Amino acid sequence: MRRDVLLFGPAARMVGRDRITLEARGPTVRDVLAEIAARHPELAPTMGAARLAVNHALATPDTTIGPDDEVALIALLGGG
Amino acid sequence: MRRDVLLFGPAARMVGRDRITLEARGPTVRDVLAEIAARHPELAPTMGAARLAVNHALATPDTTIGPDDEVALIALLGGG
Amino acid sequence: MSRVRVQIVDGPLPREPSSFADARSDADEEVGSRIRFEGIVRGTEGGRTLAAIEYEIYEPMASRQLEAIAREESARDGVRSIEAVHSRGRVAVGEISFTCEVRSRHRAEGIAAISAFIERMKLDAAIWKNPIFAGGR
Amino acid sequence: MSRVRVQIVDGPLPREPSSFADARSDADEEVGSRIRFEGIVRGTEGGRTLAAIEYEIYEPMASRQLEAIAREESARDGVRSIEAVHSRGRVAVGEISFTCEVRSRHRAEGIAAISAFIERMKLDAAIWKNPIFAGGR
Repeated sequence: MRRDVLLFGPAARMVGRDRITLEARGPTVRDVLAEIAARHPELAPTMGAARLAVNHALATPDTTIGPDDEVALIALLGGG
Repeated sequence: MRRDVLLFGPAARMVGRDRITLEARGPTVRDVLAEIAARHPELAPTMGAARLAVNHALATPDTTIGPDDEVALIALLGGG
Repeated sequence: MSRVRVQIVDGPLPREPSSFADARSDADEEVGSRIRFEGIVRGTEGGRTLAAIEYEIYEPMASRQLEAIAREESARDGVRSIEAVHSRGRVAVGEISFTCEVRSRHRAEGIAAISAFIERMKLDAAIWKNPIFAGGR
Repeated sequence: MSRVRVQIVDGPLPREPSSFADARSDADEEVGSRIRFEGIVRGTEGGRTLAAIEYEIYEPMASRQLEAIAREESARDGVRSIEAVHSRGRVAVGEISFTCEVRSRHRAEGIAAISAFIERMKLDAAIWKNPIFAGGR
């Protein structure tokens, strides 16, 4: 299934876009994170601590993502 | 030698005066603290942590107090 | 009993005491300690001269996270209120991008709550810094 | 480079930001953190209802001590300024009796300095509290 993943801050600058589209091997957060790392080696240094937000909440690796869910990469935060 | 010792806050309330006069056995801070404890049993619970200021500076037990030095009991502090 | 308020505001923040308490007297007689933290944009980042930071905020996720953290930290014994405000968009060097104010019975729980709030925000909240260097990015 | 200011003031303190920095922008570009602590007179002491606290201060000893502590704590790496003000005389319940403000590069050293300043003041400074209970002492 093709999905959009929103990017912010340094990750968006590294990729040069604020949204990427990709086809993951499975429906879980873990699958999507693996696909992001595979497709975007420029993000590799940040993927170790990266998480996904699904519908505006941090999701665990086993969370299954539905077809209409909003997905965002949560990495390289900098509040404060 | 007779000396005045200034009292403040709870210690002054316990004794009922803001100045006591006493004759210590020797000239050191230790001697004066011992004499305060002996003469004013109402201060006994506070004397364990009590110190003396000599001329507005905290003094060690071995400090010798001169005849014109200003002496104050520093106990039961409550700043802040 | 503790109160919580979280706000995202466009641009730099004013330097003002909390709106929970008026200027001279705290209406809550249990409050013995007020602690306010202000985060300010520094003039350099990694050795380069900054003009500003542009804060990018993913809403409503960020507000929900800050509210949840504030609610959890305000459950500490003695904490009476937590108020946090974060800038969105451009904040110039020297200006305030974040404030957090904690009112509590004693100082110790206030310091613990404000420290934990800030650490958790930096770790989890969907807020990003985009540095704008002097003379263009 | 760090600046220090200590003041003893009659009666309750106003709730105002430090005079080291103007309202909106910090002139020192190294400052990323401002922390302000306000100590407020609580409404009860040992279970009894308070009307006020009368602070007794032994001068110039107390000012000298606060200045020495501020100078020592401001020597911490990253600390840019420490400003402390303490009330003398009567401060009613809900009013501010003490403020301390620390400006620093990062939050961590600011929190360490403000905590250490307050702890050392409480341990050593020649300042005493005389509680004034509601309906006379």
